[in-house]
Amino acid sequence: GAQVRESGGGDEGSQEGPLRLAVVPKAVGFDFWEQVRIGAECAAGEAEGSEIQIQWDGVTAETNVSGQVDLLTNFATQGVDGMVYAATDAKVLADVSENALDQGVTVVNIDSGTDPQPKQVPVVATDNVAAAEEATEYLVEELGGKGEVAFIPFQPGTATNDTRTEGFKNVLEENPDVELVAEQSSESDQNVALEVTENILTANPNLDAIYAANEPGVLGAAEAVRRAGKEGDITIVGWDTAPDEVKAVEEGVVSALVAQNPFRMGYDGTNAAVDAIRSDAQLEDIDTGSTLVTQDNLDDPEVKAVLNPSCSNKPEVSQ
Amino acid sequence: MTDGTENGTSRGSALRDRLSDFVSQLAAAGALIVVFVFLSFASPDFLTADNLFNIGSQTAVVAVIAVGMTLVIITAGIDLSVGSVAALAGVMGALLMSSFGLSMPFAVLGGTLVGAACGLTNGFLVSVAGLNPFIATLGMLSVARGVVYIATDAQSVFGLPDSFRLLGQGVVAGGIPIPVVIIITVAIVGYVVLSRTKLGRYAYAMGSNLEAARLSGIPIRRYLTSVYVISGALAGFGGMIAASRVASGQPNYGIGLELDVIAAAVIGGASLFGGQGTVVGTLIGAFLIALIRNGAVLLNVNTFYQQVIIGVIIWVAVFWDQYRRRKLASASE
Amino acid sequence: MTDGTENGTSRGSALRDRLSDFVSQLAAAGALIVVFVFLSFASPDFLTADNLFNIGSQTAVVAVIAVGMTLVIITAGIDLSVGSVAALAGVMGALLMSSFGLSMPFAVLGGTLVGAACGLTNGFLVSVAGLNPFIATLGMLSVARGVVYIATDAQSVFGLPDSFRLLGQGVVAGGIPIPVVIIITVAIVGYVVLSRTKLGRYAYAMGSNLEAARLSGIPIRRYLTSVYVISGALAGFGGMIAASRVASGQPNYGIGLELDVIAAAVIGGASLFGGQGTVVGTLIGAFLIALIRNGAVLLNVNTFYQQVIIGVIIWVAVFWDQYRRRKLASASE
Amino acid sequence: MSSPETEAGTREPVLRLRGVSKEFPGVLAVDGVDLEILPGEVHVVAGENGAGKSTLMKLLSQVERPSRGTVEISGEPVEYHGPGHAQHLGVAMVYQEFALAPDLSVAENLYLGREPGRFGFVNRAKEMEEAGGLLRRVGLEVGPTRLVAGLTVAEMQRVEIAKALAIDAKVVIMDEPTATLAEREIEDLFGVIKALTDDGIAILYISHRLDEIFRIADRVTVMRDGAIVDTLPVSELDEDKLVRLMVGREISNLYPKPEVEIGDVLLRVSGITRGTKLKNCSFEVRAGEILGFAGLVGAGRTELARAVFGADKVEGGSVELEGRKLKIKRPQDAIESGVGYLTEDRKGEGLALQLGVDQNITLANLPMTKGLINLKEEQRIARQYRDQLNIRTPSVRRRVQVLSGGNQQKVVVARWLETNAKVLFFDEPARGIDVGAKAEMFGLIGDLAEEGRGIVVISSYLPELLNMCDRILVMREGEVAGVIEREEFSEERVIALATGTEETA
Ligand SMILES: Nc1ncnc2c1ncn2[C@@H]1O[C@H](COP(=O)(O)OP(=O)(O)OP(=O)(O)O)[C@@H](O)[C@H]1O
Ligand SMILES: Nc1ncnc2c1ncn2[C@@H]1O[C@H](COP(=O)(O)OP(=O)(O)OP(=O)(O)O)[C@@H](O)[C@H]1O
Ligand SMILES: [Mg+2]
Ligand SMILES: [Mg+2]
Repeated sequence: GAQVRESGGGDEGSQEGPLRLAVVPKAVGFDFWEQVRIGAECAAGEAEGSEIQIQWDGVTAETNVSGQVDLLTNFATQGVDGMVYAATDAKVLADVSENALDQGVTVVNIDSGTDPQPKQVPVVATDNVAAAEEATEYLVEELGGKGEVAFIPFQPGTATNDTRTEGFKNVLEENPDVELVAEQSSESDQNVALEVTENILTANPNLDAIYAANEPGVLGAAEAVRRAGKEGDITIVGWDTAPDEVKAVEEGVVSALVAQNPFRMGYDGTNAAVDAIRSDAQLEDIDTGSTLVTQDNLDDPEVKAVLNPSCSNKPEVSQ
Repeated sequence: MTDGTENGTSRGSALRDRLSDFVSQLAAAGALIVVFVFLSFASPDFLTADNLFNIGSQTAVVAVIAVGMTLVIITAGIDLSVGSVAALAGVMGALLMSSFGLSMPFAVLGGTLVGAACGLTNGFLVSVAGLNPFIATLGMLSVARGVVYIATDAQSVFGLPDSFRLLGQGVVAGGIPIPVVIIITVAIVGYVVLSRTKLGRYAYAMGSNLEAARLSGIPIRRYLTSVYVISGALAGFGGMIAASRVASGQPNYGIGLELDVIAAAVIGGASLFGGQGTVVGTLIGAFLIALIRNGAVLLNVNTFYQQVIIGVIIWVAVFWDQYRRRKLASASE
Repeated sequence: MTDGTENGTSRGSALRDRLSDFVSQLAAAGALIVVFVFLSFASPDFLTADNLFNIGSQTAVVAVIAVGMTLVIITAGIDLSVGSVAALAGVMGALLMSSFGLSMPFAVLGGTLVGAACGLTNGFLVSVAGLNPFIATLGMLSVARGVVYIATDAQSVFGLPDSFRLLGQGVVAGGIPIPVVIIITVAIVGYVVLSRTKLGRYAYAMGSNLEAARLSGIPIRRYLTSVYVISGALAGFGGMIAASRVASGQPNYGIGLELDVIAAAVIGGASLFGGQGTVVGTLIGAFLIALIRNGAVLLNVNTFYQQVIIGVIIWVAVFWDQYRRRKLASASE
Repeated sequence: MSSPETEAGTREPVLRLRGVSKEFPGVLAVDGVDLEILPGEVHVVAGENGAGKSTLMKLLSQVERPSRGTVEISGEPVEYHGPGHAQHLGVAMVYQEFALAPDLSVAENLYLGREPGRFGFVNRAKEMEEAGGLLRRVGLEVGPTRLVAGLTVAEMQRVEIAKALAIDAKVVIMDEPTATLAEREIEDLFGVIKALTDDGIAILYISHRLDEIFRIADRVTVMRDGAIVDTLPVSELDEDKLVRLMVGREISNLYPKPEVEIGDVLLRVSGITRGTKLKNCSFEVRAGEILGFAGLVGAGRTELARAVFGADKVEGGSVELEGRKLKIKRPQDAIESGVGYLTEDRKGEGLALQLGVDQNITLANLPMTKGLINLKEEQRIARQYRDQLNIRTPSVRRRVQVLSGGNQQKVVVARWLETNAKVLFFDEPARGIDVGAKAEMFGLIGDLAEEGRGIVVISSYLPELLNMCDRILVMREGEVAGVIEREEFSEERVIALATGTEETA
């Protein structure tokens, strides 16, 4: 008879000697995840005792859920000691975590956890919905509670996109005078973001604000607003903190950015995994927090550390 | 003219033909074997039951869809819509279970039929409306993706019965993965269709010379449409396997999948100009891609370097394969 | 045989050929005109100078790259690597300015040369190593993307001089966007190359019948390689325009761009089997796609429905265009 | 023609081959050939299909690289550098399978690879002007801007010839240039050849038509199995001797016409009209009858057959088979009703080049058992025709692409011999087939007639029609100009009808 396959028990007990940790982002090739990698490598470099080897690998698009499942399965099969990963799909990846745990692999989630979340698996993340709400409230405040807003999501159906959308829409519901007049995806491509924003501006000459859910969206929107000569007239609030986003804040084109703490996610996530493997410690969730970066707080040292993290200048967990 | 010598040579050449067929297919497998042997030495984790099991099930989706793609490519067509169609079928099949309570086999059938319906549209556009296959299926790529987003609001479909996991994650008879059984079954059926049925023969003929096929009395429209229906159905079935592997219907599934699938067929010797392609070759292509991906992870190659290496290996593998085939062809014929 | 009437018919048919060429290009524009007129009525914002400028600049990247793609497709080839190559060139060009302090024109030249180098590799793989163009450029798609990630650690390249914005955002002579000037220039050069030079002539010949081209003594390798070099260079140049539009080098740029570019060429009448394709047709295809995208946003069509609508419009536009062409062809025969 | 044999010893050969061989997988296509071609001579190369004639010519035009041996041009040994080099050295070739790019215009094809102009640009005005002159020289009345794809096979043939003339050549090689030409065009071609030889240009000429060999040849080289059997001045040859040298045996009857009792009308075609190309054409075919279609190139014979077969749409007319009116909209309908059509353009419309000999033969009538193709039976059928028509191939599973021209033609013929059609149209069936196989093929066509089927043979080679047919229908400018009964057959009558110099009811 047919049955669902149980993975064979993995080799256990490599607590001594070098550790192999797989660190898997939602997708490679984005600034945010590069910060995660730097954090993870920093933690590995600082770890006392035996050598820690980081295996950094990921799919190329956040939408490639089954690709991530395959990748993590391959890592578990290969017998890594721990996996630190960001789930592209909460429910789907729950199984993968369970299977890995069965094989004796320590698992830590960063950025996005699974559903259900195994109790042995901690989540090191920002509360995306809360951060999105905070940013949107800021936006509403800037508008004086009234106006036309456009929304630039990037990939409907992905966890990151949807939580950021959820927080945004929660706040809009409470503010009926702020009207959502356009919603066009950037497909995580700055040129596409630029084009759709240009076209949105054409169709909505009275637009007051734009909420962009990730880096390419913010940069594309800022560029379009600049080009239309509407810097300052249109409030842009968005996510991520690439150098040119920050520069746009300095110039006043962008009003506020949600800064997460990807470095911290990589750093804390890796440390948590190492602790768990070495000492069987019961792990706690860690909120890496978020910061709303505006022209006013740009020069604060804590904000600076969040914006330009490095092993020697670690950002603090901010609230 | 019908003398003994002639007959003698004819028997001899039939044998030679069969032999050279076999040898040339082995040659096609050459690159695959080299990569396999290399990985066996390079990574201690490679040649484990678990890992081979993983590779087998991970290849299933691409392999199944690539068999349909091979058929389409043989007719000098192309099906760019397989990724979107797989997503649509997977989601629809999942909805059939979660919202309509259908049992697993019927849901799988349902998903496959959704794929077949997309294929029928493609086939109609190509063979009746006379659209270029690239355009017809490019349109479907967009339309099917739109429909799946509309149907689900881009949300994954969960709440599927546990039995559904069997398709993509099950094992039979002492540990053979069901996806592997599916690959073998689809491959055998595909092989028979291509080599022994009118549909297969006409596919080669249409791809080699459409006008000659028409003037030989082949009902072009019917057979061309069938080819796209089969490709759609296999894309739908592949979508159901993918859905089962993650126990959910994913509206975002399969973006860019068409390139992998077409690459598998082309690496396996199918010609985009039609008239050439085999199921065995395509499977070899699919496994070659899967092996390279798997090996890169096992050897912990940096992701960015992985992309470079995958590209280079594809070049080398196909070049080497062509080179060997050419040499074998001249030696054994 | 050589009587007056015969001569008359033969001259007549030459005229007819030229006439039907012209008319069929008008027909190709038919779909474009219909969409244009529709949008003029449907959206008050459509027919504004600003919007038309936007459309012009938005089309530039696809249009420029599509001219190179047309040349490749005419030879019965394909270039899947244009998206990755555009990203690589854009990033390299940006690095030349930000890290090496090169001035804007040299950086643009540098980016273009990076593209040409990728094209040279493609051309070598196709014409000397004998790889299928699909495989050769699929490999390059992967390799170029890997290299751009390695070179930048997947970080966008910022800090470019303001002068660089000119390329994608500047205007000349009282408000004509530079991207539009670029489209026109590339189109004219492309037109001349295709219709007046040996390279263009040989591209059609090689795509129409490679063996005939060889038998006629055309140096296949050299010309085939040139075609891929040109496509690569234009992809690189397009990548620089894209980088200039957003004033940064984006390692993630252009994923999936090849489908848009190929679609533009195919909608414009290029045949993936070679021998057919024109610059004018390709531009029409590029603008048709851009118009549809622009219109969808202006009319605030839901993103999901947009995908369905874009797919259907591509079907209808191409079908209608083919239908008109066929009618014209039979009428003018 | 001049008589070079008298001065052969005194003139320096323009081309000399020493021990030249060419091997293909499984085939020694050319086997140690020594040959000298003299300036101003017409040198015919004859031999069975697959004897190696075309391959030999391709070695001269540097399309193929010799496996062994050397080629000398004007006394200089030449290195292999590809076809462009051979053209440069003054070797022009008219290919059997046309080397034309269908998507280019006639003028563009004529100068392909040698465009006038500088700096990579093409001087189109000059090209156009010179193309007009070349086309006039070969008597082709199509505009230089016409796309080659729209030409008939015969027109393409002449574009090929014109293309060879465009080169300032010392040697012009012609591989079966007359296979698709009718009498009138052949005369034109011979005129061109005469003019060339008068200028001291050597002509290498391959043909399967015995009569024209005797008309134009100065010397004849006969090949068999890749090797040269003999080279003789034409004065030392007669038809029987030539055939014996080629085939290695006597052929008693080139046109084995069976005595068949002609039965009832099988096919009645009335009032077929298609644009200006077919005007109200009617005819009938009886059981056991072989009906010929004659006419000049472009007279509409092919059009008429295609119209009956449903390959093209028609505006009017009806087709009856055995008294039943047929509704033929596409070839499939025709085949299902029992009407078959062998196309004149074997490459463009006949063969699936990537498929094997066997698969091409069975394409219109697959042997099926229990829903699957019976591969054994398929092999049997293929072998049977290979043996009957003497198709030269190492194996019946070989791709037809690598077969010699004549052998490809035999494969298409075999396909239609294998169907159960009651009425069969053969459009130029003997195109490029050697004398031996032609006799064999006409024998098989005769057998079909004996079985009570109706046969239509379209041919531009009058002796075929005059010998094989019971009646000949002559077309002119899309109309049926007249029908001649066997008793009244004569070349003059056919030509008179075809050219309109005589009206017959
Ligand atoms: N595919 C085509 N496109 C354009 N014109 C064509 C085509 N086929 C035939 N014609 C034209 O139609 C006319 C009739 O050609 P058809 O082939 O029927 O004549 P035919 O008597 O069979 O001559 P042939 O000896 O060439 O077979 C010719 O003038 C030819 O140029
Ligand atoms: N490219 C090739 N590959 C393999 N075999 C070939 C190739 N070209 C020719 N041959 C074989 O070489 C032999 C000689 O062919 P060739 O074309 O020279 O014959 P031919 O004398 O011109 O015959 P025909 O009268 O039919 O044109 C044939 O058996 C043919 O199958
Ligand atoms: Mg020949
Ligand atoms: Mg004809």
